[in-house]
Order: sequence, then C-alpha cells, then structure tokens
Amino acid sequence: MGLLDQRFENGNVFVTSLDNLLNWARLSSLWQMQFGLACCAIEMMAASASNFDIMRFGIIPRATPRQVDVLFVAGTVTIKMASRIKRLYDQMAEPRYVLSMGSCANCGGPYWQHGYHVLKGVDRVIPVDVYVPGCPPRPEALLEGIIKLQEKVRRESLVKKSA
Amino acid sequence: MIETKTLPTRYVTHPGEIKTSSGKTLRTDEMIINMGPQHPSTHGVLRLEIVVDGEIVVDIIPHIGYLHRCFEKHAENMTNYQQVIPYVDRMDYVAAMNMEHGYAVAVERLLKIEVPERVEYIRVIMAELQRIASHLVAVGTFGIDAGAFTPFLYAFRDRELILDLFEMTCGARLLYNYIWVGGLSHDLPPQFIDKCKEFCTYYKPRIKQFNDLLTFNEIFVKRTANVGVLPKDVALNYACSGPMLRGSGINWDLRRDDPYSVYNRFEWEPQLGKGEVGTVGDTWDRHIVRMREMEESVRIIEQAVAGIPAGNVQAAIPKRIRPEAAEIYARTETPRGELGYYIVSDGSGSPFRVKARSPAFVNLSVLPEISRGGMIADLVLIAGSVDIVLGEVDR
Amino acid sequence: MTAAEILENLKAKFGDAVLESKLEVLQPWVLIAPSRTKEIAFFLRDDPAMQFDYLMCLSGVDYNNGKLGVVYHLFSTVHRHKIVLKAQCTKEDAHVQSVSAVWGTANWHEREAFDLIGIVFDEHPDLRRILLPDEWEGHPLRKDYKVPEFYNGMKVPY
Amino acid sequence: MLTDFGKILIFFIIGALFVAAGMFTAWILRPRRPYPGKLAPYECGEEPIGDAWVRFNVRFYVVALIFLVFDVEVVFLFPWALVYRGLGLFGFIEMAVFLLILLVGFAYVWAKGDLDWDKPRPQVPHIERPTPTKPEVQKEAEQTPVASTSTTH
Repeated sequence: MGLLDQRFENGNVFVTSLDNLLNWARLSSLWQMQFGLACCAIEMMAASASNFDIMRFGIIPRATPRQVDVLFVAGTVTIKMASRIKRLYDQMAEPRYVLSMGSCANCGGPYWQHGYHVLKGVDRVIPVDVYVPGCPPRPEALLEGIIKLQEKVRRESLVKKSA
Repeated sequence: MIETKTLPTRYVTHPGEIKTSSGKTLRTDEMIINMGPQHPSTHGVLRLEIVVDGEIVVDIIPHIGYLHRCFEKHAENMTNYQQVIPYVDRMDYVAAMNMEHGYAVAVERLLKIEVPERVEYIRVIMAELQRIASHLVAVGTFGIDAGAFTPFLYAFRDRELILDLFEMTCGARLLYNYIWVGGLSHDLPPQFIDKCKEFCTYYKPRIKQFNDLLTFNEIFVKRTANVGVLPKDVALNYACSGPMLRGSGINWDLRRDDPYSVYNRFEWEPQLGKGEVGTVGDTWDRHIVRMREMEESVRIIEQAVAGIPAGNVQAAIPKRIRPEAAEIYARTETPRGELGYYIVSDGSGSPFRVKARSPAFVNLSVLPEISRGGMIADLVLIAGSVDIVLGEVDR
Repeated sequence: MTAAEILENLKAKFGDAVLESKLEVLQPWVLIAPSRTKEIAFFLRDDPAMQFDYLMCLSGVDYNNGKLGVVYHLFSTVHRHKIVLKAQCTKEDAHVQSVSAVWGTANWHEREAFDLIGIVFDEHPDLRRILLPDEWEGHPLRKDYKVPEFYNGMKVPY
Repeated sequence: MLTDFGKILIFFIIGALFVAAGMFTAWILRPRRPYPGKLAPYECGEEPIGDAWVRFNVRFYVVALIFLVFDVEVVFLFPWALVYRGLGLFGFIEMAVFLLILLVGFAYVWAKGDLDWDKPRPQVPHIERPTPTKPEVQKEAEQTPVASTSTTH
C-alpha cells in the first residue's frame, strides 16, 4: 500500500539513507520498453548491440509496459500513434520516466512545418524527463541522455513528501 | 479522447468446426489478438489484427499508418528539388543511400543530365555498402524473430564497420543527404578506398560464419522451411519485388533488367531461391537470397573500387533545377525491392507531385495471403522475412 | 511492342473508352474513361501480345484545376515494355472503377489514393483509410487542404 | 529431538518467511497510485477488442484430463520407489500390473487421436482470376536453374 510512500515531512538520517539506497537500486536497473518508432529506433538498436551496449547501464528491453521503468520514445510520434503512446504510458507502473529521443519526439523535428499527421513533440501527450537532441542522435548521445536520467533518479525522493 | 474503432466491412468471425467422435460439429469461438503497434517482433509500429483459432491463424488484417509522416506533402512544399533529399532519406532509414540514389536517378532522367563517371562509381559503391548494412539489419532481427539473439550482435558488429565508412565520407551514420541531384555532397576521403578494400576482405569470410551460425542451423531450418510460401504468380500479381520476388525463384533484378547507373559494367549474379530446404518461395529462401546477395554486393564493391576513375564529383550539380513540365516514373533496386518515384513537374522550381512507390508497402500487402493457416510463431517469422521498414511502408 | 502499337490495340478494342493519348513525351501515356478501367486492365493483362502482369505504381494526383487523376504505370515482365494509363475525374464526382480484381497490389494503392486524395474506387473490396486514422476529415494531399487546428484534443500545427 | 518431518517443517517456514520478507518490503516501499487508465488491460497499446472470456477449444479440456490421470500415476510411483528395496519381487510385480493398466488407458487415448495437437495447415495463396497466358519469365526460371556462383554450400 506504500506505507512509506511520501509520508515524511522533513528528511532525517534514516529517510535520506533509505532514499539513497532506493534510488541507487532503481537507477542502476532502469528497464526499458522494447519499442521503437522510426530512425531513432535503429540507432537505439545499434546502441543496444555490442559496440555501445546500453545493457551495462542495467537497461534491459522488456516487452510489456507493466515491467518497465523508462519509456524511450525513439522516433516520430504521429497523431494516430499519440493515443497509443498515452495509453502505453498510463499502463506503466510508477515511478516511471520518459526519455524523448530524437528531434521528432522532442518537437516534431524535420516534419514541424508540413507534417499534418505528425505530433509536434511527445511532451504534448506525456510528461518527458530527458530530451536527447539529434536526428538521429548518435548512440553516444543516447548514452549521455541515459546518464542524465540516472542523475535525475539519484536526486529524487520516493519517501519524502514531494514539494 | 481515443478515437472510436470501426471494424472493416469484410471482417467476419467465421467459426472453426471441430468434429467430435459422434460427428457433431462443436462451434468454438475465435479469439481476436492484437499484435499491435508496440510489439517486439513487428519491426516497428505495424499493427496486425489476428483472428486466431487456438494457435492457428485464421485471418490477418494489417493496420498501418502509425508512422505516416506526410512525405508527399513535404515534397510538394519544398522550394527546390534538392531539398527533398533529406525527407527521402527518412523514408527508408535503414537504406538511406539507396533511397537517395533512386531519387537522384529519377530527377536526373527528368532533367536529362549526365553525371560524371566518378560519381556513378561512388554511388554504386555507396548503394552496395548500404545494401549490405540493410541486409544485416534484416538478417539480424530475423534471427531474433526465430529466437536467436547472438546473430543480431554479429550482424550489428559488422554493420558498425560500414557505418564508420559512411561517417568517414559524409559525417552521418544513418541519414546522409550525400547523393545530390547531379552529383555528391562530398568527395571520397583519401583513406576511403583502402578502408573499403579492408572491409571487403574482412567481411567475405564473415558471411560463411554467419551462415553456419544461423542459416544452416537445424532448428532455424525446421522453423523456416515450408513456411509462408509465396508462389510465383501471386508474387507477380501483388507486384512484390526484391528478395520477396527472387525468393520465389523469379529471375528479376532491376540493376540488370531495367539498368541504371553503371551496374552493367560489373559481373554479378542475382541470387534466386531454389527451395534447397523446403518449397521454393518459403521464408528460408528469402533469407538465403539476402545472405547470398550480400556476397554479390561485396563482389560489386571490389570491382567498383578497383575501377574508380578520377573527376570532380560536383561538376554536374545544376545551380537551379527547373525542369520543363513533364512527368517521369523511374525505379531502382533497393534492399527491399523496387523503389519507384513518380515525379510530376509543372515547370516551377518545386515538384508538383512526388509519389514514392515503396517496396515494403507493396511486399507487406501480400503478408495476409501467405500466412493464413500457419501458427502465430510462423506469422512472426513470415513478417520478419518480408523485411518491412515502417518509415517506408507509411511514408 | 511500342506505345503506338499498344495505343492502336486499345483504340481497336475500346474505341470510345480511349479519350486522349500523348506519345512523344518521356513516358507515353493514354487517357482512358474512369468507368471502364477494369475491363481495359483485364485486357492489358490477359492479352498474349501485351501481358502487362506487373502494376508498378498506382498514384492519385490532384491537378489543381478541379480534376483528380489516377495514374497506372504498367510493365510486362515478359515483353519488357511499359505503358502509362491515366483516368481522370472531377473533384465533385470522384469515382473511378477499381482494378484490384486484376492486380492484387492495386488494393492497397487504391486505398491510399482514397485516403490521401479522396478518389472513391467503385467495386473495391475494402475501401477504408489506410494511413490516416478512420475519423480524419478531409484528404491531405489535395491542393486546397487546410490542416485541422485540433484533432482528438491534440494541437496539430506547430 | 527433531524428527525428519520437523526438518521439513523448518524448511517450509524459512522458505515462507523469505518470500514474505521480500513481499513485505516491496509492499511498504512501492508507490501505489492506481487510476482507470493504468488498470486497463494491456493489448499492445490498442484498445482491447473482444473479451477474453472466449469459449476455448475442447481439446484443451481433454488434454487436461489426460494429464491429471498420468500425474496421479507418477505420484504413486514416488513412495514406491523409496521403499522398493524392502518390497522385493512382490512390489515389482504389483507396480508392473498397475503400470500396465494405465498403459492400456494411454494406448486408448493415443489411438483415438486425442494427443495429436492441431497441426498448422498453411494455405498456399492463389489468385481468383489468374492470367491465362503463363509469363515466360516464370517458365524460364523453372527450366534453367541459375548457376549458383556463391561459395556457401
């Protein structure tokens, strides 16, 4: 029932150390939804292959949103796909994160002007934690985005009442 | 906020009949399963609505359009023919060089301009390298569909070498904007030729190693033989092309039968599916055609690298592209099949209408025909052997 | 067979259905009546001299003068010759007979032409939108298309 | 003095405790914020079509019955195998008879064909109205096999 979930007003030594332990455990095992949309998905596959290997960050592709922590939106989100992404994001278990990979997911990318069927940025549908620029971003850029996400998870607190 | 769902008109649930010992038919209900936009084995955002009786696939309704990025609308609103090339790249992002090559050939035929020899040779080298890289993605993910993860890592390890070659010439790994109408954006860097030779000698034995690892593996053969058989007449009627057509044993390759560029100067052989492990035109045949095509591509690259002439690659790039009011349909052979551009120009600087006939869109339309009656696991393999790229299917 | 001979055959068999033709352009084309495309297609495919068994591409075009057109690029893998068929209809009465019974690939191409240009293909087994969601209003590739301000609560333009 | 069963009991208790500890810490720490969108059934991102309460095929029920029978048979074998040395020839004959009877049952089930699962019968596609004249390109491909120049076997 999440008894300790956001119960404490101010942090004491017990709460912060518990937070550190929890955050360390969560950030080193961010499970990723196995889900690619477009060109960025091919770069994401190249990142999970042996040369760049995101699995050493503890990121394992999982097929169902139930067992997933982070959703890589890798590619162009079209309007037909937007409602599906919203539903997939809803079905993910808390605490969940979204990494928007590529300029299409960030702001519509090269399709911003005449793309009648392209959603101009996935943040119009779901809250995004990290934006990775590039079209497609290099695997190293994706790894940089993952490290940024890990820093965000490190600073978070599950137990203290969020402001 | 979720739009209503309308079932297509011809979609009817047809009950399966199971005979019991007393001869009475027991009506069982079919289940409708969604291999929806988010699925590990649909190679992107393709949704297959499957009517299943137990594990047997009774009917399939593909739903596409989840990655429709309005390419044709963009092509009409660009102020110059050259500006369409980045959008052409993003249509088939696994084989971007071939898409650019196809578009460049189409516009050059429209303008009736000739490109220098060196440009033709470099384009052939780049197109064939991209064909190997694209087949490696197709073969690697096909291994994952069959349940083998290691071939994916082998394939992507070799693909990284090709991407390094591309990055050396035009700075990008996946979407290049390298082949312009009338020429190229950059000339080859000095060390490209020997790096390319080095790749060819490195990669030849790798194909045999990959074949031993996956293609002639007993389980893989059992899983793919006699599955998803595409007969010749259905392949022609559905206008399939590329490995889909050659897998069914039809000797047809645009690089030789509708010649463009300088392909007629090299000797190479289009590879056909001969039904070595099952019937002709099954999933294994399409896979072995891709594997042997990579070998042919290495042969072409070696001959092209050996005979590459000198010259200025940007000599024939027109300053202002303003074709007379005409229309043309030009087609080239990409790793997935026949890519055609139907360009209508009204004399102004920007194209009036560009229709991209993408091979994956056409090959996918035959998927429901060849996978009825099989198991769901076979459907996954057949969809993998069709080798679809959703950017190209939805345009 | 050259385009002229093909035109002669077509004129001989379907006199009035062949409306116009132009042979001296880059790729010669023949304009046919939109209500008899299926009949002509079957003839072109099954006639031993023609054998156009490969429909390379079927594209819808909005000519921006109130007319919509469907362009068929046919090819014969046997005789290695090509021909371009055109069928035009007005924007108000945008009806063309479907050829999906002749070539299986026409099914999806026609659904896409209906989806993006708005040409209704009669006798098509399953004419639905193929690329856009089912409730999308309007046909985007028309020259006078206005992008909707909102769709399902999402702002479409940038 | 701890009997053998005592050891098994302790084994079960520790096992249960171990699992309970894991579940309890998870139960305390995990956030729980359900809302209808999250509780909707997952169907690859789509709105679920049809309901899961579909009438299953009858063969699943038949196989469950067959499994039940032979599972119980195996359960009887375990204690017999433990004391087999003490029973000697008598025990062996008795179990052989028991197995024989069940073998008859197995043969009956096999003969009636309840065991063969539904085999895929792939339907090779055909065209409703094919071209009467067979294109030469298909005929040519059939007669002259292409000399395969590839090195792979």
